[in-house]
Order: sequence, then structure tokens, then C-alpha cells
Amino acid sequence: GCSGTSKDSAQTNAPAAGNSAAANPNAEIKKGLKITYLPKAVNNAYFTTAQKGADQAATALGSELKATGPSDASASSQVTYINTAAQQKQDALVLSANDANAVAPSLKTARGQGMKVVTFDSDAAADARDVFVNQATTQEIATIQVKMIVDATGGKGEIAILSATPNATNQNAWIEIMKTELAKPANSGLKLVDTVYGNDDDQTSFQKMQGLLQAHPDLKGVVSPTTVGIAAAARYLSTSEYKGKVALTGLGTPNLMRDYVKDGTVKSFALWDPTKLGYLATYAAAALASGQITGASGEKFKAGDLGEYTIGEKGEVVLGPPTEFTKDNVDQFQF
Amino acid sequence: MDLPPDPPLVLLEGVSKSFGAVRALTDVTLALAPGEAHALLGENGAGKSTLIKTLAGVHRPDAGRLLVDGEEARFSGPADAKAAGIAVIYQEPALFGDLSIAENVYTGRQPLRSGRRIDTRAMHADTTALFTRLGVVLDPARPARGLSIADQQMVEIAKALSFDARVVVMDEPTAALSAREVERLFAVVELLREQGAAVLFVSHRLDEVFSLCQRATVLRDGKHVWSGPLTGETPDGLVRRMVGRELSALFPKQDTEAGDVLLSVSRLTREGVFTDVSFDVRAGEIVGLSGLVGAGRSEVARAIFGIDGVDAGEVAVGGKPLRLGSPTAAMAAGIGFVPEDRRQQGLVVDASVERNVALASLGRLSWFGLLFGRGERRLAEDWAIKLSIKAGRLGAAVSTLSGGNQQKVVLAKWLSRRPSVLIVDEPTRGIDVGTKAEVHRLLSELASEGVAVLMISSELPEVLGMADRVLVMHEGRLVEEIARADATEERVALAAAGRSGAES
Amino acid sequence: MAERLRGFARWETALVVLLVLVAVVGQARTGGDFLDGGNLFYLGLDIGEVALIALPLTLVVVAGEIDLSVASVLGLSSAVMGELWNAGWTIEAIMPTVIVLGAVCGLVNGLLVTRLGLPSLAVTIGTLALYRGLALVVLGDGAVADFPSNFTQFGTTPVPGTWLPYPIVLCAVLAVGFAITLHASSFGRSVFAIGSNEEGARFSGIRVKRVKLLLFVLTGAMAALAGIVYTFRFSSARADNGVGLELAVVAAVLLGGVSIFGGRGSLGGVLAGVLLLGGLRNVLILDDVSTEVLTVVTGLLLLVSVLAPSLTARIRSTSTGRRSP
Amino acid sequence: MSVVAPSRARRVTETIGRARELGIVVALALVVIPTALVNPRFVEAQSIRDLLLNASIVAILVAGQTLVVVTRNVDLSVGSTLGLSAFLTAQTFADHPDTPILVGLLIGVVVGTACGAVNGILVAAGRVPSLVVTLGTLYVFRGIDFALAHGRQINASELPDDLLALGTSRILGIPWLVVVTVVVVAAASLYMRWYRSGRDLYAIGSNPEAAVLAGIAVARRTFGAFLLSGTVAGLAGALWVARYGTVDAAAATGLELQVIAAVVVGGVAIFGGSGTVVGAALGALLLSTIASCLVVLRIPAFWQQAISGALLIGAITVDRLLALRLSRELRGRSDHDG
Ligand SMILES: Nc1ncnc2c1ncn2[C@@H]1O[C@H](COP(=O)(O)OP(=O)(O)OP(=O)(O)O)[C@@H](O)[C@H]1O
Ligand SMILES: Nc1ncnc2c1ncn2[C@@H]1O[C@H](COP(=O)(O)OP(=O)(O)OP(=O)(O)O)[C@@H](O)[C@H]1O
Ligand SMILES: [Mg+2]
Ligand SMILES: [Mg+2]
Repeated sequence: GCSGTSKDSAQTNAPAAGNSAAANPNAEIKKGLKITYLPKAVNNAYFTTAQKGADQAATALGSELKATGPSDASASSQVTYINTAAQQKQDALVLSANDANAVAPSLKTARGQGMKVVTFDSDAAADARDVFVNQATTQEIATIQVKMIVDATGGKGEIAILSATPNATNQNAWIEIMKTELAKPANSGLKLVDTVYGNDDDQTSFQKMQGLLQAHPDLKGVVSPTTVGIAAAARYLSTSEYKGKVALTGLGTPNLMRDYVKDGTVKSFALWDPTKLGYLATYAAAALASGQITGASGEKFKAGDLGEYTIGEKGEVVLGPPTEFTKDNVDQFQF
Repeated sequence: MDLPPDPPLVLLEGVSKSFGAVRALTDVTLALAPGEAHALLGENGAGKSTLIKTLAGVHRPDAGRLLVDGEEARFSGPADAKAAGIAVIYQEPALFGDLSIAENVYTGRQPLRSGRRIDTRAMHADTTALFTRLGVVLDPARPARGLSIADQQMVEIAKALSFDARVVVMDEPTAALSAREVERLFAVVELLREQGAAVLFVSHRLDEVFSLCQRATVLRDGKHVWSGPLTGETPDGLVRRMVGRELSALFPKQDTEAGDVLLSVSRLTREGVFTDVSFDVRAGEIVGLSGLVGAGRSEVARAIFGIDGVDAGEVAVGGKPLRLGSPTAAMAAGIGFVPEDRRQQGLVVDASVERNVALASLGRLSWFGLLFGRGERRLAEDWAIKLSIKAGRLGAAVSTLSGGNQQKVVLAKWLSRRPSVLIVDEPTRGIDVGTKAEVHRLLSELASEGVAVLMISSELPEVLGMADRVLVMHEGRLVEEIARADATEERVALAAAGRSGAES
Repeated sequence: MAERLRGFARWETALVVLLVLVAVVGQARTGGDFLDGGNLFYLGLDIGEVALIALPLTLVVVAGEIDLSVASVLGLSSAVMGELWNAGWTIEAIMPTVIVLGAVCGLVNGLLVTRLGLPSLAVTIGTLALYRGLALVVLGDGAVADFPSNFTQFGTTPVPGTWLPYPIVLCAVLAVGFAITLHASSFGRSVFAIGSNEEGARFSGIRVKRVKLLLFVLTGAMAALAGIVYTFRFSSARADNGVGLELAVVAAVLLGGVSIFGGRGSLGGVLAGVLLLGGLRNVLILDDVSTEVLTVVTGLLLLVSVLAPSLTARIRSTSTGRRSP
Repeated sequence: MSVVAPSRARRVTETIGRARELGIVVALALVVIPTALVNPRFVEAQSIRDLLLNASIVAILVAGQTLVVVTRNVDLSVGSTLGLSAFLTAQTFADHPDTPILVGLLIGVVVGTACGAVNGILVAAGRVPSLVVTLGTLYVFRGIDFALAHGRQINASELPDDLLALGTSRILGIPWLVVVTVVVVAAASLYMRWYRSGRDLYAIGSNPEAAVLAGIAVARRTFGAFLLSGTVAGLAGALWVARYGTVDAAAATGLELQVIAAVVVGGVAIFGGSGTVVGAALGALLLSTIASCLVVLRIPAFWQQAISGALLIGAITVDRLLALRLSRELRGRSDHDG
């Protein structure tokens, strides 16, 4: 390019409409705050569970929580709902972003109009939200999955990944770090041979699992870092002749996986409690909307039963390390 | 009212039927007695097919009643008519291209075997038996798609016979058949008559009517004109009843001096359709192209206009060679083409009159592709007056017009382009008597203005009355050229049947 | 048939009445939020791409064909845009390239339909998968989001001093062009003629195949343009952009009174259809009506759009004792 | 008049008629054999069972869709019908764990039949284009599904084991689901081949006006085709629960395009009149086998969709060329004996 706008000549997006206001750690949580809860899609069991936590928090805080959202988890489908929340002059938005970038412009506009934005589970562009409530650090999630697959396979052989959509922000971040972990000499016995995508669709994941096993006769293990994927994969494994020969682990909910850890298809899997995630995100939203915090690193806020949390780098709050579920402890969890 | 001796099998009484503004039937009465073959006669558009469709339960009459065996019957659809024992061979074959011939014959009545399954073997055997009766060799298992018109007609006939119906209605069954098949068909009709069935027979060939039928009914403009026994009647007498006036008045072709050759066709061939067709048409001339249905006349016209491709041969317009295979090129060279099927090919019936008239002149009416103002309306108004098109509004859909007026719209569409060569294919098919004369006057006028006209027509009197020269096609070849002075009905008919050259 | 025509004319009137109704009721139910400038801006953004694609698709459907691959072309153009931007191309060079690419996608559809005589429904179900697949091949799981803000702002800010989004302004300008093309040009007359009677059109010297080919090419190019708008609006080039949008566009076109069999329809009706679907969605979401109701309402509107004209036509034809075919 | 000896003519037509199904079988072989050479596991029992299982639900839907498409209509709502019936079936089992398996399955079938009846009434009695009607009901049925489910996901642990066993257990090594599919396909194909009302469907699609003249009850038959398509989609929904064990409101979203693609690939003319259920079911098998092969051949994930799309277009193109050839053949013969 000679005179046009190219990647080299352009300035990247302007920085966020900064939080100039100072935090007042002693500010009371306002009553009757209007909060919108916006999951990736309305018919997703994981988010339905998280919504329970959000509801509990809202009740405790005396806020008005409204759940809404699109029926499909495509990149742009949430934007309408973000705009609507802004239009309805909601005080805060609790959001799990389908696409970090696609929601950014409308989030910025909404914040410009005074709405506070908390992302949870899946972040939006850092300059488009105030706080991100992370279920666990990317590093923790990746590490625990690598640890589980090493346990299950004895640390030797070919493994593959069954992920959600090719564009899923979370999964891609975890997979990147898992690759780094696997490259370490300690894990040199494991060889990642393939990554396939089940699109967070039960049927597709099911069939992709089959395909993986056929394509790689020497496969020893599969990691599925998505609740939909691992459940579908476990169901396939449990009835196929590969049961017990191919290990499966990843991120799953106890309710979906209970049968499979008990029948030995899966040795262990991990997850955080989505109810707590929704609960924490709602508390963060209320704290922001009440001026207790601004999202700056080092600020602290109280999150009801969960205790006190500190905002870390880039406005991130971490719920805590993921829980590993095995047949011994899985019955203690209901979500 | 002349009633047959026995109580009629079927009696249509005072039947009227309109399609929008077109009164297709007005107070028509028709009685069919067991054991008789009854001719239904009338000009194109007289209402014969409409009457038949009323009898078949396709149309519900607006007024009048239908009695079967003296009992009033109400048909809510063709199935009811079938159940009452009425079998119909429609004018246009209506076959299922994807189904086998046998299934076409036995649609909905396939022979069954255990478990209510269709017995294909029996069905094929029955079909073959029927065809043998008719003297046809057709494979009952082959799909109906791709059958020639004549074969399609034979399948329709077989279908009607397979019923053992008490009333068999045949709407121009012989139009596409050769003499041999017609003979077979007649033998079958005789058999049906002996079994006590009534046969209603439509044909424009009066000799067939006289050899087959005992009684006849004549319709004119949708009205009942005459019913009676055929004994003592003459063909001329019947024609007078159908037409209502002397024939000569109908065809006012003015004599003109033929000018330069405007359309020159040489050695045109489309494999399997027509072969080695060569002829010229001069300015001021009307050349008639005659032949039996299926002889390939329309196909020649389509090829000249560029709708179909050709395998060999050339066409020149006004001395300049024409690029074949492109209607746009043909139009640019000055050819206009009024196709035979006006509803499918000539018109966009859902669109308004003005849109249709302007459809072939869009280039001329538009300015850089844009249509401003009322150019289309003005063009249509102009030609509606010139051709006295009767339409409620020029914005009304063409489908609301009567057949004759629809035909005039097609003519207007092409005449408004001022073509130097005009090809008309069956220009008066399905239009009423008065309009027909008007169309003839128009064609004649055009010729006198120096247009070269090629007229394809299946109506012999029309060809004989209008054409300066008659070309006759038989099975895809041009077999004879007859000057106006020498053209007689007999000579053209013989040539069309492939028996020309007996005398010159 | 005339009744049918009048019925359709009336359907367009009915659409406008429905639109007004939605606006009035929406305004009341949402406490004035609906007709607020900010909300209208969002509404405009939301319908932008659908409207852009609906313009050429109207012509395609009027000509008796259909193109289901539009959303995939949108996705492919978005993916290519991202890839070219990553490769260091300038936006000024990327935009025409992407539009040409869309036109080529349309050309492929058009050639398969006109040269091989394949049904467009089947062809474009195939290219729906093909083009989306190519988008994935081009950009994979990546997302390109660092487009310069002086371009992305066209998708995120209104025209200064108004609440009008830029895509809507673009769409309005193009709509005038398309309306003139369809309703006041010889090309448009050909399109209608082809849709009502293809054979008749051919016998009138209309180059049926060429017209259809052109329509598919145009649709591809417009879908690519919609892809550019989409990419700037979300500042995000991704292979899965616009998944499933084809149904929304087809629904809007049909709701606008265009006959799926071709030959009937108007661009005004389609724009009203786009507005009605978008407006209704907007009102319902503002009014906190659930997603499921939204989906049902969309479907019911479609059913009404075909049943209403057909039923009125039938009632008339029975009163004149006539059977429709 | 035709003077061709019937035996020869019959042979030509029958060979070409069969060629369309044969073509799909050949295509299947072309896909399976190279894959098996590269990866012998592909033709092991487990793998073949999986191939058949993967195709089975779509193949069931395809059987119903063929009935509709042959009449020159289309049913776009099958995915939504399946979703609704799957959810209601699963919900019945989840909320009333004592429901007998057959009763539960019947609930799915009844729901599907009801959806089919709605489509059928609208198309046959409303005399409106089926594409628009079923696009409308696609939204309506899915919306109802969403409303009933309200974000709920029913999973394997809530479902009776006997039901889930139906999705995985086998008889003589053949999965039950595959047996059911074969029965449905066989029943539909026998119906369309050997029964009067089945042949009527072809007649209607082949020439609607002639069908009226021939006294065929066009509206009733069209209604029947949609009804059966719904019934079959309902059955597929119930089986979906058994097979996948997890159901939410989004189950089978977008499946209609796969079904129509399979029908078209299977040689059913999209404008009606011709095609067989067996061909269409083979089409479904071909498409799902291609998808499996691409995974097994380790084609990069991002290429798979593009390749399936290209193959789909290739298949309909070949089919079209075959059909053109057939019609030319028929025309050529009648020309020469004229
Ligand atoms: N469905 C229809 N709608 C409108 N007008 C019709 C319809 N069918 C027939 N007509 C009109 O009714 C009149 C009688 O037509 P009909 O087909 O009965 O004539 P016909 O005597 O069979 O002529 P032909 O000898 O050409 O077959 C014609 O003017 C025709 O255009
Ligand atoms: N004996 C035959 N064998 C094969 N095809 C035939 C035969 N007769 C007619 N056809 C086909 O049937 C079609 C109809 O021909 P058509 O009736 O239009 O011919 P025509 O001479 O123009 O008759 P008309 O104009 O009187 O209807 C043509 O495509 C022709 O090829
Ligand atoms: Mg007639
Ligand atoms: Mg002809």
C-alpha cells in the first residue's frame, strides 16, 4: 500500500474510555440496582447454572437481575442485547462474551453511557469492560488438564483435543498453554496429534470423537476442554469398544459426568462451580455500579459468602482454582 | 329440441360457463344416448373443450344441470365423473412424464395383488393387451417423458378404453394420428358402441365425423346451434352452421405484388426434428406453412427465431445472414414471431396488458436502460386502439382477457416493433370467429405494407384463404410447394399425409 | 390472478399498517424508549446487513430463483478481509478485492444454475457449505480485530448530528438504485417477465440466462459488501460471521410479499418487511420478551404473509364461482 | 409410432433408472475404499456400526422428506419438528421415570405427527407454497421448543437406561437404531413403489394439473405426505434422545439443510416426480460417510466443510448430467422411429 490505510500505518483502536472516577472503597452497595445477565446463549445448561448464582447474589444485594440473551452462540448475536441493556439504562451488565472483539464496540458505547460491564467465563476485549471474573487463571486450567491426562494415560502415547468452536476464546487460550505445558521435557511422553472441533454441539462432538478414534489407531487419550464436548465424548466412549483403552478428561459438569466417572469411562475431570462464578460476577457488578471499585488493579470488594476478592492485573478477578472431580467426590456436587 | 329415441345416458341441460369476462358456454344442451357416437362440432373457441371439461367434472357450470341415467349428478372433481363411468381424452395430453406408460394408463386403478400391492406384471400385460387392440407397439415400462405427441395421444386413448366406461369423450383424438391409427381407433369405437357405450367425438375433420358418428351437435360462440342426426347432412351444411356465414367472407386477402426476398431459409436441419428445409418469403407475401400436427413446422419457426439451435443450414434476412440461436439477433434483424402457445410462450399472463405489449420493445422505450414516464402505456394505448383490444384497463393482467384479445396482445407486442419479417404460428388458435377475421385482415394489411409473412396454421381453410403460396411439411421435410391458384384442400391434405407427388 | 395481484398490493399496505402499529405499541410499551434516537440507531445497525442482502435477493426471488449462500459469502468476505489486512494490504485495496470476490462467488452460483440448469435451491445449499468452508480455510480459528478505528467507526457511530447509522445511509442510497432497476428499467421488466414466465421471456428476446447470471453476481457482490459492513461494525473479521443469516434475509424477502415462485414482489414491500422484522424484534427485546416468543413471532409473520393473500384471493374466487388452479 | 422391440427399450430404461442408485453406491465405494486403504480401522465392525449409526437419524428424516419432495413440495421444518419431539420425549422420561419406553417413544411420534399435520393443513388447504409455510413453522416449532425447555438440558443421567440402551445396544451385531432405520426406509420405499397412494405422490409431483384431471385427491395426498414427514421426524426425535442422551431446545438445529442435501444427492428431483427413498437414504449415508472419511483421513478440520460442500455440488452436477443424458436418449429413440 502506498497511500491507503494498512496494518502498519493504522493506529490500533483508541484506548478505552478510561475510568477517571476514583474508587470509594467505603461506598454502600446501592439498593435496586438494575443488572442484566447476558449468557452466551439462553439454552445452555452451564449458563443456566451460573444464573442461579447470579440470582442468589442479586437477592442478597437487593438488586434487580434480568436474564436475557440470544438463542444461538454466534459471534454477533449478543450485540443487540447489549444495546438494549444500554437503551434500558441498566446499571450493570454481567456478560459472557461469545466473541471478545465483536461485542467490544457496543460495550464501549454502553460504558460511555454509564453502564458498568463485568465479563465472566469468557472475556471481552480488555478495554471494553470494567472487570473480568475469571473462573481460574488460564494457566491453572491448562495445567490441571495436562496433569489429569498425564495421570490417566500414564504420561505416554498419542493424545488429541476435542474442543468447542474453532473460534472459542477460552478454549483457544487454554489449548495454547496446554501445548506449552506438553512441550516441557516432563511431558515428553505425550504427543498431541490432532485437534478437532465439536462446535459445542452434542451431536457434532459425538461424531468428532468417533472420527478421532478411527483416524488415530494409537490414540491413548482425549482432552475435551468444554462441558458439551466431554459429555458427548464420554457417552460415545462408554458404549464403544474403546472404553477403558482410551482415556478421556477435560472440563465437565458433575451432573453430566457422574455416570461416566462411576462406570470408569472417565477417571477424573475438572471444573469450577458455575454457580459461584455467577454469584461473584454479580457482586463485582454491584460493587462497580455503586462506586466501590473502578476495576483498577489492587482494589478489593466483598462478595457475600465467598469472602473478599482483589482485582488483579488487567482488571481480572479470579474465582479460585478449579476443582478436580473423581468418582470419590463427584456426589458432593450438584450442578 | 331434438331428443334421441332412448332415454339419454348423459344429459347436459342449459349449461353456462364463464371465465371472467369470457362467456365460454351459454345455455348449452347436449344429450348422449347409449350406443351412439355423437360429434361435437364448432370453430376454434366455440366452447367444445369447455363443455367436455364440464362433463368431466373439471369445471363446475355456472348454471344448468347434469343428468346421468336420468338422475341429477353433481361432480366436485374429475374423480366423481370417473366414478360415474365417464372417461375423457383431453385435447392436450396430460401424462405423467416420470411414470411408466402402464402407470399412466392405470393411474389410481392399478391392478392389485395380495396385500393391496400393485401387480406390475398384470398391469404391464393389461397395457400391452390394450395397445394390441389399438395396434400400437409401445413398451409399457418406459417413462412417458419423451413420447411423441401421437404416442402420447395413443396412451390417452388406451387410458380411456381401460375404464370400460359407459361414456367415452374424445377431444380431437385424431389430430395427431395417421390414417392407420385412426382406422384402429374407429374400430374400437364401433366395439364400444356395440357394448352400449356412448361416444362423444370432437374433430375438425368432417370426413371422420361422417364415417364415425350418427348424430352431431354444433356450437358457435359458446351457444348451442343445432343437434340432429347426420343422415342427410352435408359437410357444407355443417360448416355453415358452425361458422354462421359464407366462408369466403372470412378471408379477405388482398392481392399484392411480391417484392424482394426478405426471408431466405436454406437447408436448415435440426437433427431428429426437421431436415433440409429451404424456402423464401418475399415482401408483401403471405406464405402458408401447412402440415399435420407434429410435422415440425413450429420447430422450423423456432429455429429461425433462434429459440432452438440448428445442426446445419443458414437463414438470411433482407439478404444479410442471420446469426442463428439468438432471439435477440433475430429481433435486431427485423423478425417478429408470434408463437403457437400464447399462454406459455407469447405472453406473461400475470403481467398487465401494457407490460406485455411493451415487452419486446423495451430497448426502444428506455433511456440508458431506464423506463421513464408513460412510454409503455402510450405504446399499449396506441395498439389497443389499432387492434381494438378489449380490456377493462391496460393495467389489468392479461389473464383476465378473452383468448382472442390475448392473441391480439401478442400481435400488438410484435407489430409494435414494425418487423420486416413476421412469423405467425397458429395465429388464430382458440380465438373467436369475429376476431379471427380481424386477425386475417391485419395480416393481409401487413403484407400489403411490404412485410413478409410466414403463417403456420393447421386450419386448411385459413391457409387456403390467406396464403399466396402454400408450403407443406411432412415428418420434418418440406414436401411440396403449391401456388395459390393450384391450392386445394385435397392437395394440401394429401401432401401433409405424405402422399404427394401423385399428380402435379 | 388480478385478485392475487391486488391481494399483494394490499399486503404491502398491511405491512405498513403493521409497522405503524409496532411503532405505536412499541413506543407505549417501552416508555418511549423505542422511538428514541439511540434506539433507532441500534435498530438501524441491526438490520443493516439483512437489508443490504435483501436488496439483490429480492430481484433473484422475483426472477424465480433463490440464493441461500449469501450468509456464507458474507463470512468468506469477512475472513478474506481479515487475512488480507494481516498480510499488510490497505483497506482501500481490500474493499474492492473483497467485493470482486463476492461477485465471483455469485458467478459460480449463477453458472451452475444457468449453464447446467441445476435448481438454485440445491446449488446454493451446496455453496452455503462450500463458501463457509473456504472462509474457515482462509482464516481458520483466528479473529482479526485490529482494523483502524477511522473505518470501524462507520459501523459504530451515527452520521454526525443524526441518529442514522452509516450502513443505513449506504443502504438507502443503494435501495433507490435497486428500486429503479427493478421497477423502472428494462432490466427490471425482464426480471419480472422471467419470474412469471421464463419461456415467454425467452420468446420475447430476453436473454434469460444472462439476466439470471447477472443477478447472482450482483447478490454475491452485495453479500460481500454486507460482509465488509459487518466486519467494521463488530471490528472483527471471523470465518463464522453471519452464520444463519440467510434464513433471516429470505424471511424478510418473503414477508415483504415477494412470491417464492417468482414474478411478483416489490422492493418497497421487502424494505417494509426488513423493517417490520427488525422493529418487532427490537420492541420485543426492549420489552424483555423472551427469545422464544421472538422466534415464534417471526414464524407466524411468515405464515400470515402467505396465507393472508391466498385466503383473500380464494374467498373472492369462490364468490365468482371460479377455481384457482 | 414406436417400433423398438420392448425388450431392448426396457433394458435401456431400467439400466439407466437403476444407475442413479448404483451411482451413489459407486460413489460410496469410491469414498470408503481409499479411506480403508489408508486406515484399515475404517472398515472394522465398530467403525462400520458408527457409520451406519451416524447416517441413521438423517436417513429416517430423509425417508419422510422424500415423500414430500416427490410431490413437488419441501418440508424445511423437519429439524425443528425433531427438536420439539426430542425435547418432549426426553422431558416425559425425565419427569416421569416410570414411563414405559414404548409410550415415551410414542409421545415423540405423536408430537411429530401433530407438527406434520399443521404443515399439511397449511400447504394443502391454504394452497400456499410449502417452502414459505415450512420456513415459518421452522421458526414456530423451534420457538415453542425454546419456550418449553426454557434453558433446560436433559441429560443421560435423567433418562431410563433401557431407553439409552436402545441407542447403543445391538441385535446380531447390528445396532437397534440401524434396524429401525432400515425398517422405516424399507416401509417408505415399499409404500412408494407398490401402493396406489404412493404412486399418486409421483403423479402429483410429475404433473400437478394432470393429477387433478386424473381424479387424484391432490390435497389429501399432499397432506398425507406432510403428515408422514412429521411422523417420521417425530420418531427420529424420539430416537435422537436414545442415541445422544442429551437434549436441549437447540437439538437438530439446521438439520433440514443436511436432509435436503441428502435427498438431492440421493437422486430425488427437487421439482418432484422422481426419485426413490432408498436412493435418498443412500444419499444420507454417503454424506455422513464423507464427513467421517474426512476426519479419518486427517483432513485438517478447517478444510472439511469446504470439501463436503464441493462434493455436494459435484454430486448434483453428475446427477444432472445423467438425467440430461437419459432424456436425450429417450428423445433420440423416438425421433428415429417416427
Ligand atoms: N381456463 C380458462 N380461462 C379463461 N378462458 C378460458 C379458459 N378455458 C377456455 N377459455 C375460453 O373459453 C372459450 C372456449 O374455449 P374452448 O377451449 O372450449 O374452445 P374449443 O371449442 O375447444 O376450441 P378448439 O377447437 O380450439 O379446441 C375460448 O374463448 C377460450 O379462450
Ligand atoms: N412422430 C414423432 N416422433 C418424435 N417426436 C415427435 C413426433 N411428432 C412430433 N414430435 C415432437 O413433438 C413436438 C411437437 O411438435 P409440434 O406439434 O409442435 O409440431 P408442429 O408441426 O409445429 O405442429 P403444430 O404446430 O400443428 O402443433 C416436437 O418437439 C416434435 O419433435
Ligand atoms: Mg378444444
Ligand atoms: Mg406447432
